[in-house]
Amino acid sequence: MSKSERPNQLFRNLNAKVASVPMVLTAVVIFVGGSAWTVLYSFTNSKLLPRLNFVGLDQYYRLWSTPRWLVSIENLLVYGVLSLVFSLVIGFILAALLDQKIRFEDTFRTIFLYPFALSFIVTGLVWQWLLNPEFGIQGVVRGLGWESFSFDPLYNSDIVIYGILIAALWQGTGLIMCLMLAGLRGIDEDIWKAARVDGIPTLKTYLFIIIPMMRPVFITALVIIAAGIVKVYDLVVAQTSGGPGIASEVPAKYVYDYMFFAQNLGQGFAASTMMLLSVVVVIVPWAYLEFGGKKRG
Amino acid sequence: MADLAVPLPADTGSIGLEASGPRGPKPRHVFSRRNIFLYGTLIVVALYYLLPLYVMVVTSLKGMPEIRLGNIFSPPLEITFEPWVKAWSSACTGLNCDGLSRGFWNSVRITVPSVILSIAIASVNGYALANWRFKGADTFFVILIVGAFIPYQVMIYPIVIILREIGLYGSLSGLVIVHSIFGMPILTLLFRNYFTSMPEELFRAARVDGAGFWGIYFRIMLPMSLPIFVVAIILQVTGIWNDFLFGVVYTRPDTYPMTVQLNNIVNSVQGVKEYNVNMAATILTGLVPLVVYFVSGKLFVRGIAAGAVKG
Amino acid sequence: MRYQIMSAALAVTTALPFAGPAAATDLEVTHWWTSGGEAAAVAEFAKAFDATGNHWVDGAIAGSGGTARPIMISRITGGDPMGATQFNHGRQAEELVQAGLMRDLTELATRDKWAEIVQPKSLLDGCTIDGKIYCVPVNIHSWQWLWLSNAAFEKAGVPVPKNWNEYVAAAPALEKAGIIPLAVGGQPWQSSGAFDVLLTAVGGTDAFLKVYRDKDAEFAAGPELAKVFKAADDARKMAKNTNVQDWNQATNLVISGKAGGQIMGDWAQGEFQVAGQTAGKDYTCLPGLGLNEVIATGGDAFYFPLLQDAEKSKAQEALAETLLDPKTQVAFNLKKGSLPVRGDIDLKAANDCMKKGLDILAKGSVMPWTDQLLSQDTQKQKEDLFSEFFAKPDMTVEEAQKRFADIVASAD
Amino acid sequence: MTRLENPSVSIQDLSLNFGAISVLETLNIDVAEGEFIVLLGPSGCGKSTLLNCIAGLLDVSDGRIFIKGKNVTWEEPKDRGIGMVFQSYALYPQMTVEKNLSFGLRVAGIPKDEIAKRIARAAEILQIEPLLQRKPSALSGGQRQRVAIGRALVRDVDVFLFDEPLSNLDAKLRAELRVEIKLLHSKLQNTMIYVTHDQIEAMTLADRIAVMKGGVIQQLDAPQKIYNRPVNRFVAGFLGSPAMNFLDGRLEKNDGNWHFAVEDVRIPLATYAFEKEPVPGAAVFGIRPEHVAFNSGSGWPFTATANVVVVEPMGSDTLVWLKLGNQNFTVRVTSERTPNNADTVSIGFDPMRASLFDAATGNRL
Repeated sequence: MSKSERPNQLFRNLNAKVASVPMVLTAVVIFVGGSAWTVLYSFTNSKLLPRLNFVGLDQYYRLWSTPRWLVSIENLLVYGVLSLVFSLVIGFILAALLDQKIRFEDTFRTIFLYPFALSFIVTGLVWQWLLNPEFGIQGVVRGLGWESFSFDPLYNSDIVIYGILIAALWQGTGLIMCLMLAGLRGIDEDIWKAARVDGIPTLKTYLFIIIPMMRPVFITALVIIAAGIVKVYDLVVAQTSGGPGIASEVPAKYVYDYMFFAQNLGQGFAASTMMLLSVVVVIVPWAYLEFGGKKRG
Repeated sequence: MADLAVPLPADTGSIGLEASGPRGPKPRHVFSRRNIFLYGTLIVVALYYLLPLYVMVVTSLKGMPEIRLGNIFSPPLEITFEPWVKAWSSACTGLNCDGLSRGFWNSVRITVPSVILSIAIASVNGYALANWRFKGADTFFVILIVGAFIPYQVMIYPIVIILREIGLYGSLSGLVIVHSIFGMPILTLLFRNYFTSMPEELFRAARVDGAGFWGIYFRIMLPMSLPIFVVAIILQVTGIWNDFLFGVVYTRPDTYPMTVQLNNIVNSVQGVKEYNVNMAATILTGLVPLVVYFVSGKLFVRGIAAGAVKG
Repeated sequence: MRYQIMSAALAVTTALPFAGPAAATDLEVTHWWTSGGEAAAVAEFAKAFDATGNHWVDGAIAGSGGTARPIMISRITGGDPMGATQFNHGRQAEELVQAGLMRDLTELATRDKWAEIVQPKSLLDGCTIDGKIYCVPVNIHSWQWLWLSNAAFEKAGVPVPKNWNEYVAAAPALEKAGIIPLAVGGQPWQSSGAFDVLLTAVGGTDAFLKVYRDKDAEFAAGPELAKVFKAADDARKMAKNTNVQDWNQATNLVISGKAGGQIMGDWAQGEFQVAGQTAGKDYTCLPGLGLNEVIATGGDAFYFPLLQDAEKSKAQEALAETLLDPKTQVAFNLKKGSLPVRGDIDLKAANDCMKKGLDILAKGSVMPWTDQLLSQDTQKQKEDLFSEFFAKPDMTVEEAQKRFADIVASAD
Repeated sequence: MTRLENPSVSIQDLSLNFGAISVLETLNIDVAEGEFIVLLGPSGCGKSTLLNCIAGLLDVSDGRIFIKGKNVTWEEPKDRGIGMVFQSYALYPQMTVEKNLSFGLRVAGIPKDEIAKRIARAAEILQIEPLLQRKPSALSGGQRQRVAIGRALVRDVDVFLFDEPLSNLDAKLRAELRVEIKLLHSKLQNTMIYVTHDQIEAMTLADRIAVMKGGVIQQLDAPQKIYNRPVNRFVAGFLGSPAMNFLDGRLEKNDGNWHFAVEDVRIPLATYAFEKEPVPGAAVFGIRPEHVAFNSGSGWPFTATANVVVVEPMGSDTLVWLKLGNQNFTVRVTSERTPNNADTVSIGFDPMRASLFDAATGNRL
């Protein structure tokens, strides 16, 4: 067959290509272009304004010898692992509880989900208020007579990250629960019947049968949680501003502070490049496996 | 499920086999251990979720003297709506003392076009990716998904430059474009998954019937996509309404959205922090997304099931 | 950009025929003065500017300079400049000026003889880059103040201290009475600023200059600074129970007698004033912590982005004149609690504390402040260090000093 | 292969690969005007893929497709003059039956009265007039599939494509609709290409069957021919239920006569029609269960004894599972002649009805 008979490949599916222009532009210009631009300028000593004055890896040497950056990384790891685990576990347990054909399911679901409608700024403010040792939970419990009660995560460097975690879980688990509930509802009733006939205890059915079947749901949930973790910023700003001291700093805040407060774009770009790098290392292989090259049956 | 314990039926006479054995519906107990555990857990967890809202509402209805004295959980002795009025119409930032009211309309003007534009783009993208795959589409999609993870801070500066170059910096349209860009990855993923989960034969049948790219989109796919559109609208309304970073970086004070005004009011401490006004302002700011949730919660769950779970 | 210039030019030509003498021009002014005293002060500017027939569009951004500056800078570099904007004069706007984004005010300054009226002279130096003037200083803010609550000391049964050392000695008594000895808000700049004040007070002006102007890292690691760090350690212990973030909340602790005192700049005075307190009776102020009475000539200044619109440019000039007008200066600074930038005006209405400041100014005991000497980058690193130091009791003084010396070594 | 004179559909050297995976390999089929062709094969054999290529829903890698003499290889589906019926019906859920039927016509901009005429005709043929105003969700499976057929019908096309149209229906409905499709074909006399994995559908409906495996057409022939003279072991095994009996053994020539030796039995092949002159060696002997009888005396060219393992009564007839030596063997007999379990029976058949395959290639000998 001579290939010359084929219509021009460029114009095949032309409408689909035209419709994809915004996506392609966003992907190429904003995400790739913006990232490349950021990486390029991370090798410069740009201060307030971006300038192509290259200084090699200086910004990176400085970054990795800055205590605040190291604290930020550590916080992100602690926060990330815990929020991943707790979000999935709590989200799943809540969904499993709601899936027991209970009464008032709608009410409970709405209660668990509503914080998701609120912004991180709002969440941060409310929990800052609730965790305030003077008139928040600690103050109230002490007022009830338990004088030695101590619960002041936002003012204790060692546990401040857990104070943020509490607020983050409050805000985010509802959505995860929703996903999990949808996943549970998608499981064939016959599976449950089979497990019941086989006499497998409920817990074991969940652990060994249902959860493995819900792999796609867990992956979606994982993506949503993970995307939130890397970006955590507003919540910290609203709740603690990184304090006490630098105990609750996170990388995204380091980037923002050094780019804009410290007017040291180069340093901020270097930090964001490191974030970008870790995102790419973790996400790209997964994304490609999940979305790339998969042919439809 | 929760019917009261059914008494064993009285002996109705022997039919040969054991006459007093179980018969009829199995008795169930409202206060079975399982139910106590189930509802107990749910109620405790629900309290944890409701506590902040309760504190917000209660605090916003108290006067400042009462806040200073009392504990945050006690209901207001004397209900006052003054904090609400103040938060809405007279709280100050600098010299502007018109509260959140101005920000509310700005938020509406930002949210409505952003939601429409971002969903329009993402739904067509998702449709093209699900049904009209062309060479390289997957690569762009992967980039887009990875883009969902990029911290916004990385992008702020390049976008300032891009907006400046196309002359949209500081304008409402600029902000609408920014919201559409950052809403694109997650929305495209949702729509793509949803359209992929629809029977492909439907799409094939429509092609045999002669419908083209747009014909299939508008006449076949759109009418079937209500659940996923609801999800997208909820996600975008809440996301854009709640946005702070873009609102503050890409607009000017007279077009500041409500969240920025909220932050200004909360952080413009004049002497003592007016917690009641702050709480009222906080609730007012969260009201729109909350209402959207309460109204369409059921559809949201269904849509999530359709768009996020499969694929 | 080009379109904007064109449309701006178009706007000028079409607007000209209608531009009568009374035409009010809206000028957007961004600043981060949002606390009670600050807002009252800035209202004076707005009032005076509106009186010139123009209109002040207020663009307050709450938070602090740290929150507001990035937004201002993005707008200027993003091609959507405001009419005028506040910065701390010094090095914050340096690069914007170098990039040609800010308006050169030299002509106006020469005409209005700023060089003669602005006192002390160093203020104008802070606005001068390559011999050209780019900003209008509006006030002098000095950090070196200790604000003490008379009520708190009365309650603790100790006399109000006369200097830092007496204050440290009185701390246990305060603590016993359930009073926080020293209020330091959680925002990083507060602990960092408090350290700088201790450095001038305990170490002396020369030590301050050696570290920050000469960037002498060896000196910064030496025994003289160790003394200062010892004082900072005292301050840290005294402040450990402060559970507030904002500086004015910390000030409020002093006003309400919950805290003994606060190391804070003279802007804290505005808060005392709004609360209706009188200097000397309700509170005591000790410039230079009672050890080294100097005034640092930091402060606020207004910068004017380069605009294409002729009307707005004219309004900018009107605003610049208004800012330096003697009457406005008095009204503004009284409310703000800062010192005026003109030596030729009489502040009869000034309270005790302001008078103390004016006296020191008159004696010529002035020094530059970190805003003029250090880049924002270095200042931020310093803030990170000291906020960590104040929040983390287990961080040793030696470690802090070593890290401080490292920052000084790499400072620019 | 032989080319038809004026084929309705002609597929020439068609290939399709996804990356390195070849799905269809150089296929050639000509379908005559009005012919009913069934593409039959196990799942994954490429039969649906081939149909989608004909419909234009998949782009081919190489080769050409002609419909009505016109090269449609790069045409859009709508321009190929085809109608298609899908396994899942693929009715547009938000449209009524009438709208479903008319959608394609409305897209093509056909006048309203013409649309109404065509719908009326299709509805009459398929007896779905009372359903026209209903939504698909209010229809039973059989009704839905009728509507789906109707959608192809109203397009007034030359070629109908069916993609496993009956697979989603229960057994009873399937049988009913099978008959209806056959009637429809005899009424309309259109060319129909029908994909299925169900051999009964294939046998009952087809003028010719194309048995496919691994993207290659194994045999294209009339149903009886394929049933009786399968070209290879795969085709022989795929068609027929229960499957053909296969005995592994050797082809031998003794005393000038060919025999098939399996264990200690020797089957004479005097009546068997070889494709070409055979050579001795390993071979497979295939015989359908219904071509074997329980021996009640002589008269069969071949007889043997075997042990009964299981007896399956099926109503009209009975399946008997035997052991012939060590090899499994099935026989289908009428119900009256049912042996008991564990009986020893003697069986007989005529090798004329058998099929011999090369042990290595599987090709018919």
